[in-house]
Amino acid sequence: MEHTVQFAPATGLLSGMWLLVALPAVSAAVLLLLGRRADRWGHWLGCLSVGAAFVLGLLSFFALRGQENRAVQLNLWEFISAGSFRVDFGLLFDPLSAVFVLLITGVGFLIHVYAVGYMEHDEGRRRFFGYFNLFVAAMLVLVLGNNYVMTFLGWEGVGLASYLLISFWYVRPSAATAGKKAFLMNRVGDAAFVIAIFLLFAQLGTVNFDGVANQVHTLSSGVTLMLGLLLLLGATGKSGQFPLTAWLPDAMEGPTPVSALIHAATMVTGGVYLIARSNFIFTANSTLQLVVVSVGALTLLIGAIIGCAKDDIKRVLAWSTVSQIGYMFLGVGLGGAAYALAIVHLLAHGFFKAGLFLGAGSVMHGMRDQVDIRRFGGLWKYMKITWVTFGLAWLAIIGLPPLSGFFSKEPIIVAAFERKDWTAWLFGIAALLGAGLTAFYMTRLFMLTFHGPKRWTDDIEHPHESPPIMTIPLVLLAVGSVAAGGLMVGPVPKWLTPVLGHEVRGEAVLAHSAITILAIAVTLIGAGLAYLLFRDGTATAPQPAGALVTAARKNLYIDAFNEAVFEKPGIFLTRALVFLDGKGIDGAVNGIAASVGGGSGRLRRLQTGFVRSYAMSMLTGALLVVAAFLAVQYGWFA
Amino acid sequence: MNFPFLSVLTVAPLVGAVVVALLPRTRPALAKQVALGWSVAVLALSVAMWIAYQAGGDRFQFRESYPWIPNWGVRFTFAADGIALVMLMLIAVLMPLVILASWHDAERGKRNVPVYFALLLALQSTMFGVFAAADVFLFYVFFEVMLVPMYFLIGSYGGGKRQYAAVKFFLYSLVGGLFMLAAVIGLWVLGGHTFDWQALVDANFSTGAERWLFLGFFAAFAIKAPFFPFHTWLPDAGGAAPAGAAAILVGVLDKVGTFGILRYCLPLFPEASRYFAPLALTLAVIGIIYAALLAVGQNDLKRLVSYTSIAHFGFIGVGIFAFTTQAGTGAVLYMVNHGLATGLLFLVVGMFVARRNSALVSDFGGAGKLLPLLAGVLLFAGLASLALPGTAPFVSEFLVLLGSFTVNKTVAVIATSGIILAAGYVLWMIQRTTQGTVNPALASNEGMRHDMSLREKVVVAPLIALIVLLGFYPKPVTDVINPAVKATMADVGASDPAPAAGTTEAAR
Amino acid sequence: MTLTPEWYLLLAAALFTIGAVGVLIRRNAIVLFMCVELMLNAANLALVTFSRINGTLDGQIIAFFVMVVAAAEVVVGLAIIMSIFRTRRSASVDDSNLLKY
Amino acid sequence: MTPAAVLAATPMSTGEMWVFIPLGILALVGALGMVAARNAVHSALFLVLTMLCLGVFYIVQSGPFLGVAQIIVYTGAIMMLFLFVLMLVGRDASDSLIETLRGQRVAAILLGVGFAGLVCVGLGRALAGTTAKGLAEANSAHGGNVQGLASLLFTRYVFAFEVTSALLITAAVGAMLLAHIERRKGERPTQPEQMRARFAPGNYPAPKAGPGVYATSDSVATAGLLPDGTLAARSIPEILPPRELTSSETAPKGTDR
Amino acid sequence: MNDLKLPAIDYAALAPMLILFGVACLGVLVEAAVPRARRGLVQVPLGLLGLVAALVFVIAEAGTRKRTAGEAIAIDGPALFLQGAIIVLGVVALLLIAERSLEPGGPFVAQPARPVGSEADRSQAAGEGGATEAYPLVMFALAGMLLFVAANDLLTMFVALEVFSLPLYLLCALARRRRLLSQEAALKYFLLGAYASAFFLFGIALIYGYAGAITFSRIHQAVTAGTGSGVLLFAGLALLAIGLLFKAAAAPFHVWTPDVYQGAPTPITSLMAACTKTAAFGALLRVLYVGFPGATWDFRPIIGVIAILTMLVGAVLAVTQTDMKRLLAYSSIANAGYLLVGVLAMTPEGVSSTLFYLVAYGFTVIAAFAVVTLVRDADGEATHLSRWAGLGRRSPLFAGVFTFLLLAFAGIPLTSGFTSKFAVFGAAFGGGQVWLVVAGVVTSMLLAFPYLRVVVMMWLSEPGESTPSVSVPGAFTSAALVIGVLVTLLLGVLPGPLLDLTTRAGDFVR
Repeated sequence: MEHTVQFAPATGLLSGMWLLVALPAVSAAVLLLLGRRADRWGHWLGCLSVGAAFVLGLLSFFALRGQENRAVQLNLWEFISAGSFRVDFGLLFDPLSAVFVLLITGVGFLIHVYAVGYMEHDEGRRRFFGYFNLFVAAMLVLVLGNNYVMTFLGWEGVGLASYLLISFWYVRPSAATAGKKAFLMNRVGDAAFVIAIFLLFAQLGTVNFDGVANQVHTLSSGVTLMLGLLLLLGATGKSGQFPLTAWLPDAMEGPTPVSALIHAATMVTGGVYLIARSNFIFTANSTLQLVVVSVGALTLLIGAIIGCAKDDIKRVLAWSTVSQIGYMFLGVGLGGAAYALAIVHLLAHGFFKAGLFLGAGSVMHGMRDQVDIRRFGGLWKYMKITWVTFGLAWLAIIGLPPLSGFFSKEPIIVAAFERKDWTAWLFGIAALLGAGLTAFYMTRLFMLTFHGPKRWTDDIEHPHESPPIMTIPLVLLAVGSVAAGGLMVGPVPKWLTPVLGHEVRGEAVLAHSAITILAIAVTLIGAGLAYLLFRDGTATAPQPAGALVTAARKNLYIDAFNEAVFEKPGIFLTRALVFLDGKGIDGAVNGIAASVGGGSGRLRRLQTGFVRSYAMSMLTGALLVVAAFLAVQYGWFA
Repeated sequence: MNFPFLSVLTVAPLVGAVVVALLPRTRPALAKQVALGWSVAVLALSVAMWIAYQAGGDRFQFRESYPWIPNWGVRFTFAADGIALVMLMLIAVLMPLVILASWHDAERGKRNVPVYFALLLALQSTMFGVFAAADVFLFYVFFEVMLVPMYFLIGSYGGGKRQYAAVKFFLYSLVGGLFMLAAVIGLWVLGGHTFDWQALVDANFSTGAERWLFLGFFAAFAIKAPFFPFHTWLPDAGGAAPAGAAAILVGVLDKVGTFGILRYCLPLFPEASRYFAPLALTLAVIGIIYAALLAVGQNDLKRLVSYTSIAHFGFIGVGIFAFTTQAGTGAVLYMVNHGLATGLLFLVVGMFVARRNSALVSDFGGAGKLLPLLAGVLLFAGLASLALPGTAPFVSEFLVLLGSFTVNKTVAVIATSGIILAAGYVLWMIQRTTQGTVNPALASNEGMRHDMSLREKVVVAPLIALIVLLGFYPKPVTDVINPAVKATMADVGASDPAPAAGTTEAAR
Repeated sequence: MTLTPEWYLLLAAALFTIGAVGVLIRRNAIVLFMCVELMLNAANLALVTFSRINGTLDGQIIAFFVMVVAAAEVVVGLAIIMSIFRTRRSASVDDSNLLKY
Repeated sequence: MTPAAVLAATPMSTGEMWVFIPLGILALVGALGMVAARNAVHSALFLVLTMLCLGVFYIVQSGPFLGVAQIIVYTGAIMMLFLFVLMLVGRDASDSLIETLRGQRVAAILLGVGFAGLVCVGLGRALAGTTAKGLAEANSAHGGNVQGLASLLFTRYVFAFEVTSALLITAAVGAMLLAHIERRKGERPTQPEQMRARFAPGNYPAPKAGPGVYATSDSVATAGLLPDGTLAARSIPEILPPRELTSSETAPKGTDR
Repeated sequence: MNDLKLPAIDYAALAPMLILFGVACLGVLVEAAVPRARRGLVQVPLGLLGLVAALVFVIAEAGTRKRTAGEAIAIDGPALFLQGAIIVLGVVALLLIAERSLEPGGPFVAQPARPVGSEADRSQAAGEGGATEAYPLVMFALAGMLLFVAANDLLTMFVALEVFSLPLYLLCALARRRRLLSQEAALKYFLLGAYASAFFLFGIALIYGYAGAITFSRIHQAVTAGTGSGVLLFAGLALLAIGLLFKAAAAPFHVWTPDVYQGAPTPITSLMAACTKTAAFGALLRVLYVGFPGATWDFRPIIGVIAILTMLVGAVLAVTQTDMKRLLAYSSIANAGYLLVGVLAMTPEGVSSTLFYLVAYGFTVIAAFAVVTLVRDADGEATHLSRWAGLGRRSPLFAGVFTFLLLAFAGIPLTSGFTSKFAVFGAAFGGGQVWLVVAGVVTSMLLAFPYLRVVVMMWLSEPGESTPSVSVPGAFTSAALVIGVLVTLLLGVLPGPLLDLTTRAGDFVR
């Protein structure tokens, strides 16, 4: 790709795009700094700021459409400058950012509104909205930054918000631990990301997107591979992909709106954004693409398999998210047209996964925070709106036409089959398999929750529907789940062309229609199987299961692996070092001191108090001095 | 502007110290107010100096020089380059806050209150001197004298093993200082019996002599900074010192070490600096990882913070010895930011300790429930300490790693892994102190019923504001630092590597 | 066999050493002091001999001064020993070892 | 030229040799004897022997004045002082054979041998074949040994000579200070005072009664009995507590059994 | 014969010594003539006046470079400087000696001849006026020291050595309290001093044998000419050095120091620590710089080793001392090592830095001992370290002063301890003796520990029941203390003038 990337300076309405970030940021600051004084109206301020940002985003979007060069940047101030290194606090509004801005602010707004109801009885609601706004601001920085450092700034910002929100109920040890785990695993990815930035600067002398894009062809393939792998590792961290996947399910310790917004719709797709944004790097190296595809495929299967075995409604959805983001990685890894497809899937996923989470939240809201799907059943009678909206999202995610999931997922499967060699079969089949598994676990979830006999305990006397402030966002998201896919699959790739390049389709190893049919077939098989198995509910106690299911229940031993390989040795190492520091290094110093003291104590015994001893030491000294002088005289030392 | 800022800044706190020390012991409140007012006045003067400083002007500004000991060529020469300026500013900013934060510290041990504040002011005076000196002898004098007030602050007003810690602090520093003394003497003799910094920079030494002299200076600075493996005094000192003093100790006083390397080791002994750079880098990198792991294993909040600082000093060391403009700027910026962040961290920890009368992590647990605001500030300080983007330390850490990556990838990558560990120790600390179920002993503690007082808010607010401001807009500081770092790198004879690939036009 | 004046010196050295060793061996403070006197005498012998060898009288003058000095020293020393003896009823230097370590 | 000056010509004349060898041996014997003698007085006498020998050597080596001074001042005066003090304080205090400091003797002797060996070998090597100039010229320059010494004493070393007076004053002051107990006025009561005190009211001027003497007890702590049978407290020294007699002691003889 | 040409004697140049000798003799007469009760009143002003007069003459002679009294006395820069230093330090020490308010009757026993523990002794301890014979003795000692540093031949040096030693031996025995210790100290000092001077004398004999003369210029000629036997030269120099190093308290000839410093009356200890050291090093400088510079390369390594050993012994042994005076004694030993480092530079800077060090150290050490005299309980001075615990609370002023002095000993800047160390190390470095500088630096580290321990004791420990009070010092002690501390501070902050002086005074006449 030899065309030069150039960002035009922002003018007109777009020069106000800093407000996109500023609105939620200021709101967050107000909410967090004012403290209890803002308790009464804080949540509304939170919603308002995001809503305003959404409106501004829409306006900016339209303004961008009117621009000839659809990439507009706004350098606010010099951020970091030293020697030849210089980055600005600069924002970039281009088609990719625009799409993300709309998703973040749009879905974000809905979830904010929903959270007003969901968090109504929580004493920390104002704090919650502060964090939430902070998250939106950071996420907008992530997607609006015009250089890698800005992206990283947002990247870490969302990490922080995620941490804060996961451990929002910090009094619960599990929540605190989960937050810490999320932050730490993200940090691993972040470290890789930041090293990638260093590498870019060392190689190219710039970290701006345009500069990198225009010079990436000068890099050797080894450097590109390294760069890509580092970025990928960063992306996997944020997106909960293999190998940094373990934190995402634990992140469900946070309040449900958090799961919906951060750990389903927006933040976790940051990795996808990063790879899409860096498409010029990933496209430049086919090995790199293979790695990305492999990560995507592997993760989508892992997520799906584990999702089948989980009984916690939010965990199932979390693993589902892992799996779906796997699809997106698969898409961005495939390159070419699939970049846009991944973004489409991302957007669609944003709608239906948010809907699913909010629905789950609504269920929990009505069920006294019960999350075990084995304890649900027959809820469709009690919470109709939730049931309907959840059902639509369910259908969307399993990819049943004509709902959005079909339009977003099926092209990725097709694209997988369009690879050049035998890997087409490998990844194509993996993608298909994933679709089937998705259908299975989502159907299981849906059936167990809303249908079949009621299995909840008697203390929940009146399962009830949520208040309108929660259901209205549900409805809106359901609409999105239904329609978004179909609406976007055409225009969005075209819209993204300036960023991601022109659509170049390869030859699929199978006919397009065959793949479509296969995809629908596996979906139906999966869903049907689940329906058959779970239409009558399930046992509320854990059942003995085969090795695979046991493994799946235990997250395929990923946590166990982490514990055995990183945590335990780490603790041991720490303890060993504490010992070493105290007894070794400090001990050495203290030892010197002690030996001086001991030597002193022993030497002072020579001062016996007997004058004759003193005389002896003098005579000895005299003898030695005279001997030494004579030795010098005779040249014995020479 | 010809106002003798530097000498006045050095003397003023000393005068304040004398005034405060002479106040009657029976009127502690008066002493506090006078000390606070004095330090604020000093701050105002420092701000004036900051304004008067011309970022693009001469390398050394506000130069003053008066004869002192003509026989030895010693002069009272004060001059500040950008590096010194920011450090002076940091001292001036921290001191009023520390005084305010230490409002009740001295009373707890039934100790002499005016003397405590007098010691703080005296310490400020010596620290001003050490950063403002442009005469090697003068620098050495302040370097050593600085120990005395700090020694008494730790030893008389500290907690825990304060005697042991104070003696250890003093001896360690003195040992380093004496190595430096030997080197200073050598420098003086070999450099033509002058102590003038500029003259010594221009002097030529034989390779062997230069290396030995470098080692003499480096030993002092490595102990002061402290670098692995000379660090073991810091956890003891930091753990025993009262929180305010610890904030000063770790936040500013130890920076003399890294400052000294930048100001003395590099320009005076460029060849030796390059020769020993691998050694220094190794020590620094080991320090980053080692201290971070140790920090995880600490059960004492103040010791923990001390260990984190050792890790941070490792970063600064990496930045200095990478010999690139970015890393150098990062290192200097790190010195400032770390002063703010760790200062804040120590002060907040001090507020916790003051309430609980214990610094043991295991004595806390779930404190966030009782003291949400204070816990929030602790979290913020922790995040700043782990160099979260958006806080000031991020910029510096980023620059350090970026700059060192261009010349030494291995070091940079290992150092970068330190940021993971940093998250580990900070979050682990946060979790064990403020999160989780509330420790029953804590709930029944009288002190834990009161969240931050107005005084405490006033203490932390400026620091938080500065950390955030410099996190997003470090330019005011980097503008001052950049020329100085560039000049230092020129002194040491290092130039930034050009981008390995790519066209030069694109680099703009 | 002829002897040269150096033999006086050797004798002086021997006497000096005997005196020096005597100080280490004897315990009676007065005898100790006599050993010192022997050393001074040995030095005197050496001085006188050197005076002869060098052909100048300075050596003899020094020896003369030494006698004067020794006389004064003896007085002071014996006074000190006396005063200690009055208290301790002992002239052994080994008994005076309160000051040590 | 005096005979002594001739004698001092290098190398030793036969006559000098015959003086040197026996007296040298004697001097050594004296020195060793001084160190070895257990009795301090013997030590002193041994030292006198050595000093006398040295005095002869001085004379032989053209130093008649010094030789005489050695014998008179040193041997005569200083050593007498030593002996005097020895008689005063440590006459019978002979050193015990047991060495209190472990290894002191052996180490001392080894050190001595080493030191002597070092110096003697060094001197021997250094001075082998040295020719002595002799003092004939120097002595004759001023008309004799005594005159020569005098001229040096009052020219070149006059200040040192004068300063020695300070030494002597110091010695005198020191001896006074440390040895002389001054009875100050008022410390010792005068005769009238003593008398007045004796007859002062409340005192008992007559001789005090002796302690009681009984066949069963002749202890001075046993008070005498006054005519009325009570104990006379005055009859025993003040520092002794009056001893109560046991019943058997007070009982008449022969009644105890 | 019979026409003795009396040598030209420059009485003005000799005046300081003559005055002090005269004052001493007058003092003896005063002892005889003035009633006991009033002797002190006469002696103290007499002594001070004498010292001041001597100082006036020293100052008046400034710039003189000559030999007088038949080449026996050299009046030159170092001699005058050292004489001035000894006089000034002597004045300060005399102030301590003259103090009578701390202890009824002063620091000296009234009648030293009284057996310890006798009835009379107990009564005199209670407050009988101390022996005023001490003043003439001090005067004799000081006069001897003045002569010692000006002596231009070995005989005069020997006589001077004895002249100042004998009074010191006596003074050591005069303590009012703990007389057994005092007498023991005197005995040890005397026996070992006599022993050392025997070595010194034998050294003189050998040097005389080597050079045929005993004036330093003639010795120098002989050394540079290289005639004569090296054995005589070096064995003689070695033995000579032993005698001087003994007075200077260099290892292994330091053994007497701790015992004597501890046992002697504290004011006398301060006199010894300040003035004796000055005199000893003055003489050592003259011997090495005037008599034997030709043998520099031969003796430097050996005395260098002694210097290192001295610093080490002083530093290491000070670590575990439990008695304040002993600790200061070991510190004084270590300082002798530092002084040797300066001496061994064998350059003009070596001389001037050593002179500077002597003055700086002298004032500090006198002030330190002055504080020691203040810390007392019913039993006299409380010198055991444990008794000093918490003194900072009881008496912050004196603890602060003492801390300042300890910091000076430790060589912390802005005290004379630092500038003087810097001076000698700088000189040694300039003289190519880097190894000595390194050793000096390393031992300084060790030595810091004992000082710090005392500081910890005073400030950081809680006062115990046995913590004695600090007596209010009388005018004399206050004056001594103030002078000592001020000079310590002044030489730390503004050493320039004195450095000027030492630089100008650094040239020996040969």
